[in-house]
Amino acid sequence: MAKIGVFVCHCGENIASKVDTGILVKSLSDHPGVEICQEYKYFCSDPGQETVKRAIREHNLTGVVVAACSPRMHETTFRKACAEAGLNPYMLELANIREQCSWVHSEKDQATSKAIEITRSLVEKVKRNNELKPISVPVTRRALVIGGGIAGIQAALDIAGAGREVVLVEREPSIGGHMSQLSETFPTLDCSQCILTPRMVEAIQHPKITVMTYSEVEEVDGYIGNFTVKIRTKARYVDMSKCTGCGDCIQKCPVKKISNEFELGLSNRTAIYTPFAQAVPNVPVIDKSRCTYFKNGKCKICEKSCQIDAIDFEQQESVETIEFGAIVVATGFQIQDTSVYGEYGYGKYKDVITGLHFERLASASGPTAGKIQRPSDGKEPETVVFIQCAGSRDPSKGVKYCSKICCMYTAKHAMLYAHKHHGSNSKIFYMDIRAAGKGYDEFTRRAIEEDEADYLRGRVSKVFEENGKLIVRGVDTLLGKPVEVAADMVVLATAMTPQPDAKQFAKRIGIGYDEYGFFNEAHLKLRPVETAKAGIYLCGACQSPKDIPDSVSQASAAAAKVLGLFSREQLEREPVVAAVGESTCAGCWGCVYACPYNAIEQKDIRDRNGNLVKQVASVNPGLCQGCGTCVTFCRSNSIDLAGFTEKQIFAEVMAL
Amino acid sequence: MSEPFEPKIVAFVCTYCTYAGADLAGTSRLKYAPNVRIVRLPCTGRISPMFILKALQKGADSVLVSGCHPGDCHFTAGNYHARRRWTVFRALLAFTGIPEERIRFSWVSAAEGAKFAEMINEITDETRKLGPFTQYQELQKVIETQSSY
Amino acid sequence: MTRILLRNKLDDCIAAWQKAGFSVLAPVRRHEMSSFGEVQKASDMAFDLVLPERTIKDHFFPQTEPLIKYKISKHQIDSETMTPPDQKRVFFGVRPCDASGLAIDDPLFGWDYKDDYWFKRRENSVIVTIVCTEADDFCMCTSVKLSPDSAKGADVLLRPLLNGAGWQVEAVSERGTALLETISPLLQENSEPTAPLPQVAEKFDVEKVMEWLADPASFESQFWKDIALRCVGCGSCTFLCPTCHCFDIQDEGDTYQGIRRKNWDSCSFANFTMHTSGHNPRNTQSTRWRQRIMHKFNYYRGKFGVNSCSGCGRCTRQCPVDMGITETLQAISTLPR
Amino acid sequence: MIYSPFPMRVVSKRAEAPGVNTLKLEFVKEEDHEFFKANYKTGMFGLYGIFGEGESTFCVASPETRKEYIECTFRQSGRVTSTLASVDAGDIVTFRGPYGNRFPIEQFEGKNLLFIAGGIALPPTRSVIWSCLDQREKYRDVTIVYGARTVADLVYKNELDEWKKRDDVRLVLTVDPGGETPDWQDHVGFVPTVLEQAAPSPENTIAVLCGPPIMIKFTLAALQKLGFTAENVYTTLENRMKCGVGKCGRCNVGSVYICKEGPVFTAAEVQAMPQADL
Amino acid sequence: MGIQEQYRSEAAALLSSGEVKLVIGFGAGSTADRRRPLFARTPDEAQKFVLDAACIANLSTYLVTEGLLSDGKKVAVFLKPDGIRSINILISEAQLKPEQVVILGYAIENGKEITPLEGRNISDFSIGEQIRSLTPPPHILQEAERIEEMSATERFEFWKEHFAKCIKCYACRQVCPMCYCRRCIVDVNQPQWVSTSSHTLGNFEWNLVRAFHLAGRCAACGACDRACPVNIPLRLVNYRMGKEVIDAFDYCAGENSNQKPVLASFKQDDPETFIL
Repeated sequence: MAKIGVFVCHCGENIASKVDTGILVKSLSDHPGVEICQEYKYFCSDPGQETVKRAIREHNLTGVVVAACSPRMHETTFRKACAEAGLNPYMLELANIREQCSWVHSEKDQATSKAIEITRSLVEKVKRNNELKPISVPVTRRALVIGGGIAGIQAALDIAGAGREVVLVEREPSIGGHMSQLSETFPTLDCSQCILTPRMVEAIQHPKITVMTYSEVEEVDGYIGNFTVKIRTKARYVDMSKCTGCGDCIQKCPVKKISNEFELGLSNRTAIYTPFAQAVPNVPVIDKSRCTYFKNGKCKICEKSCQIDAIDFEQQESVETIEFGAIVVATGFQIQDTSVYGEYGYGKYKDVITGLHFERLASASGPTAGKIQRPSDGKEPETVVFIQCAGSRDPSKGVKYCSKICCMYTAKHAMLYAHKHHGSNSKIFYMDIRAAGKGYDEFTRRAIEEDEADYLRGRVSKVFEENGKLIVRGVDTLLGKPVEVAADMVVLATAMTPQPDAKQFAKRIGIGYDEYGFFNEAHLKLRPVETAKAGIYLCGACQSPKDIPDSVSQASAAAAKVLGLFSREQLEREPVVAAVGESTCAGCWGCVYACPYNAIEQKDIRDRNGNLVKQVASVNPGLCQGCGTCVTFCRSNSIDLAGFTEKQIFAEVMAL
Repeated sequence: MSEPFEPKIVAFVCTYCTYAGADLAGTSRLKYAPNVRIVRLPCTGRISPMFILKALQKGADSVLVSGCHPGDCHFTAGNYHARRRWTVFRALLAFTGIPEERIRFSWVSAAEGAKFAEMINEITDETRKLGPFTQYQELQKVIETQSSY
Repeated sequence: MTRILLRNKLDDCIAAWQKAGFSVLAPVRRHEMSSFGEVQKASDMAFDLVLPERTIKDHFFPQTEPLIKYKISKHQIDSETMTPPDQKRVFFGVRPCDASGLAIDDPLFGWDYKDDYWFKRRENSVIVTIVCTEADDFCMCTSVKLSPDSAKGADVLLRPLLNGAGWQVEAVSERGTALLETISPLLQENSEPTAPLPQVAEKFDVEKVMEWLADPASFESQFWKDIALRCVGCGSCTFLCPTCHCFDIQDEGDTYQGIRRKNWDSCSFANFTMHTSGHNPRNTQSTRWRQRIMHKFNYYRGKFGVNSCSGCGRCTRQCPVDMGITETLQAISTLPR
Repeated sequence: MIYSPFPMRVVSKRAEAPGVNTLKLEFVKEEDHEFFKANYKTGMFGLYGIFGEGESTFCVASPETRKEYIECTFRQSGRVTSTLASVDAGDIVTFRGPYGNRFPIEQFEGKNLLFIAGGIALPPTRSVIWSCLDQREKYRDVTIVYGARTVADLVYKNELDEWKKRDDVRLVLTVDPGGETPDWQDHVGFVPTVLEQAAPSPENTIAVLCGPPIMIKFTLAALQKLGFTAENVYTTLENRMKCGVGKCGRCNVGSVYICKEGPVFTAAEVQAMPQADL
Repeated sequence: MGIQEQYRSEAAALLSSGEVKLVIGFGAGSTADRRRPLFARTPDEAQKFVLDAACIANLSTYLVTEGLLSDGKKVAVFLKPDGIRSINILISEAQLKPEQVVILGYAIENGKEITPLEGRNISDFSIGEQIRSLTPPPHILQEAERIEEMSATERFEFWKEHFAKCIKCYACRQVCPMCYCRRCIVDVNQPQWVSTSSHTLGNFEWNLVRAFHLAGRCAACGACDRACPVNIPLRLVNYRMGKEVIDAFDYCAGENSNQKPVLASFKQDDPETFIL
């Protein structure tokens, strides 16, 4: 019969103080099939593992139960030990008598008897474990990077730099993301476009990178190493292969008064347009909803103006299906809709703007060519009030979390304003100044000390217009006094929030997200760039608010993970997969419908002469992730899940 | 006085959420009633109604079935399937007189150690109030003697 | 002059038997089913039944019976043989066909190896048969050469009085004589006429049937395939048959203990003869129906000199698709020779 | 009581072929052993069991000349045999029997014996073989023809070697075409063909033939070609059984209860059974 | 020409034209009020068909007989709306090919009148509306309501008494068109989830599993109930399960022949009020 070794760990005092391990050992020693039962202070230690290995060899054990901590903690450790001693690593179970027993119960006899029951039932389970082998799956060594902002670009460049193919998908007509909208960047005040543009160009010119702009990921199928992704590319109506980016068409386009999204409405654009001058690729798109031809069937001025016939009104959107081995999600963020703050007058007063508007005003390539002018009348403001945490750290109206970058960019704004406008008067309402980062605190100090930004600690309660001025009413909590500032412009440091469709997107590709819609990493501290779905990685602000240095370093980290995966041709996976008993399968296809991974296919059973006898379900072990939903569905009990078989669970329950 | 009744509770949980939540209760040293025995499954989708029947046969006074919150399933949809099965199975049990209070279903995430601990306490208390599930346990006892109708 | 038992003495009669250590079982209607069940008084009994839905076989060869109790511990398995309760029983109001069923099965259970479970119950039981005064469309005792007043398997035979007031009483075995002694004060001498027996038509010529079945050529006849087409393969005819005796032995328990049980099984079930190799000698419903008929009217007779059918007609009465022995044997007896 | 088995201690377990094991069992209780000694004859079968799993039927593979132990050889397929295959020395299993009829070996005395077996059907044959070899002087020529699908599938390899070495036994071994190993010295071919080549004389010879149905069919034809009569060929039948004692109603072939009237039959008796019920 | 004659000649025509290899209908039974399934392979045999208000069995169960349709030929079958509903379910569970089934549809009005149903192929019958509004016979409904009103203890006792009678003859399973599995869960012995012994515990397990396996798949034909030789009101449990899937998931089994199985599909907003 089975020869099971049971190893009871004291975990120092963690277990032994609440579970009488002596009684546990004695009780398990008397359990049928238990060949040897030992206790030790720390079985996870080297000598502890050695004890287990020795016992396996000396007693020819057929299975091992380690009564210790959670399998989430040390299953891998002891599986390795089993394998080293010549026992199939899957002939092991961990009886969790720490997290789920000694740590949560106070009465020693109760904890002891519970520990006995837990261990016994796992002995019964392990008796029925089967020797399993990890599953090998081939790896398609091509990566998909979703999102062409700085994080996506960085990840793509790093992966491509190591010689692996990358497809970079961006839903806007140009890559660049939010960084392309910024003016100068903290803490060095180098021009955002100047450092970003070379990266964008490098990406599009890289022989290993295929940039797909104006494109979206529609469907992700498959699993680590073997994703099949459907990417939909919208029609630009401009032939990418012909267009030289001369811009003649844009010049001629008669529809000129379209609010420019890139400039946040601070200027206008035409119906055929590139989002910004440095766009990559530098190929315009026709905004079908605004184009006169598409609306009325007449115009085609752009077509006439194009000397190389690059305009193509017949262009259709296209869908491509591409195989990938890994996916990096870098879909970025949006800024919170600040209109929820009615008291700040955003949307009501033209001169109440967001930080991003200010970036455009301060940008040399922006609508004012870098001059700080207020939107209402183009005057240079004399007094500017900056309101920090206009959305962040505000559970009642905004978001609970800190958006992390606002302290820094507000200081930068004050600085830029001071540099561009002599006699500037910046008043900054803040809650705390969070300036942790290399050169960050020095930077905010400079804003205060050199550029005379006036920091007022407190919340603003109301902004209203009076005599052509914006009256900002708030409290200076340090002085404990109400304050009122008459400003010419108010800049709100709005919160960074997930993309509006982040949750739907996460569901589409099968990754988790938090209550806000930021994507979940596998482990906040230890696996920050992986998701719970193997083979999908995260970087940038889609995971949490981040500044550029953080986004870039996370992008490189994600790229390193991808490259680690791509360093192998084959991938080993846990063999917890389902299998169908073909002789009893009735072919009702319920499992096929139930499988979340489309891992179950229909298979023909033929006799020796090749005649179709019946059709049965068949599990593709490469696709199966081992949830067991099919097993539960199957009425004839014809499917089973390795590692959690019906026999194992039955035995486990019947021993309770 | 006889010994106070200590209910036997069997819990079927998924490893990614509720099992992890129970671990969290442990690492947070939250104390809860020692009456629950956990059977770990990969996903709530793997939890078959048969498990519940067998747990009752083995003398469980209450059964808990628990997994990831909707939308959080590690396997994306196992818990949605499970929810449907539970809805139906629960109706069946109720109709055949197996009290609803004895079969409990919950969503407990990996972060909800406290919820897990509280819930176990609550189920234990409530089961203690309900008393042992003698009606079902009697069926098991009589099979020793039961033969003809 | 014969002895009679008056209906109004039945309560006293039950009390007397109980006092003598018997439990009394009689036809009852409980939970929407008629069967033999323990009674305390005459009013518990259901006398209006032509035949209860369940047979008294249930009480001799129960649907599930514990054989052995076992306990599993390390290096050791303790087992304890379980025996039927040592309880004397009177079965009152058994129909001749049901009583005959017991007599038909006795040789099978005693064949070389004595089935202690059957015989312990048999020895502890006294069968009080009441002859039939009514029959329904399905009764067929006469077709299998029994009769509505057959004493086969009975210890005491009761014949209903014409006036309905009671029964003429006759002991037909020693056990019966002994039983009647326990109630002798309740019996009286009387020459009241008894009710006439019902007319149960012979539905087939069983001799002809047996002859055809004994012909080796009949085994492979197309007849079986045609007649069994509509059989759905349930076990209701076998389980409600007073003579069907097939069973399964199953262990049931948990990690630590359990019970080995003898459970009814049926030759109608596809798995009944299935080898572990997957080979199944009787792999179609027609071969299984053939087995049932052959067993009852050929093989059993060859072994024990009697057909394994007492003509109760339950197989047809309860069949969800209106099959049954009667139809099959009628068809056989009219087959062209 | 009728269905109560004897507890048996496992003395040893031997792996014979892939999925095939032999258990050597000893009686725990002396009275059980006495009963067995008094009743066991070669050819009989028993129900081997494990409480909690059930019982499974197969022959007693040890000869009637050696009653200290019971040996049984079985292929692992269902719930009971899988568990039986996992026992170790010292474990307790159960045995119920011996049941059924036997090979009438006293009628074989003074005759030539031809044993033919295929694959996993050597165990019942082996019981007769040793019962006769242990009283070698009573019989004349002994020929054993044994074939399996592959070399690995041959069971009782030690004993095959022993028989091979004996000069009072003629052993003809064969494996199906494709089942041979590079160092295989014996025949390659199906049993009926090899049997015809070996051409034992039917004169005063009793044949004992065990194997899967398809092999029996063709071997019987070969034997008849060689001049054997069906009355002089013995075989065993195995059917699903639960009780072993003629009550549970499933093992019959036609009117014949395999458990009581068998498992040993002459080929003539088998041919008289309705073939479709086999 | 009466309806019976009309259907006889229709069946005969189907057979003589070779369109179908077999017609499954009803013939006279062993007593005046019984009808039995009749299998006609020739036009002559088709003359034995009976069609009247006693023809209540759901003959669709024969269509899943192993091997019956494996030759690809067609079979015609007499069906009431509940039988048609069964066909829908069987098609959606890939047990039947719609092109192999010719339906001779009829309905029984007021328990007396036979009316013909128009159509031959399953696609001709749109029974969705009809079966959704179909309520079980009043006595079933009343009994179900009575049980709902009981306390849990009383309900348990009610079913315990009924299940205690069960002899595990599996007539309920064998007559059910939806029980087409070649191996039933109760025949699985590794592990033995459902005890094969017919003691009350084992009977509870069997009957619960049977009901669960039919949840969202039952055509409410009542065959199990009628077949049960010990009169367990199996219909009640099936009715309750059917009600649950309609109430909770707005799913009515057999409305059409391309439904996804209710327990192998889900909606994100399925009700979950009972989940803590």
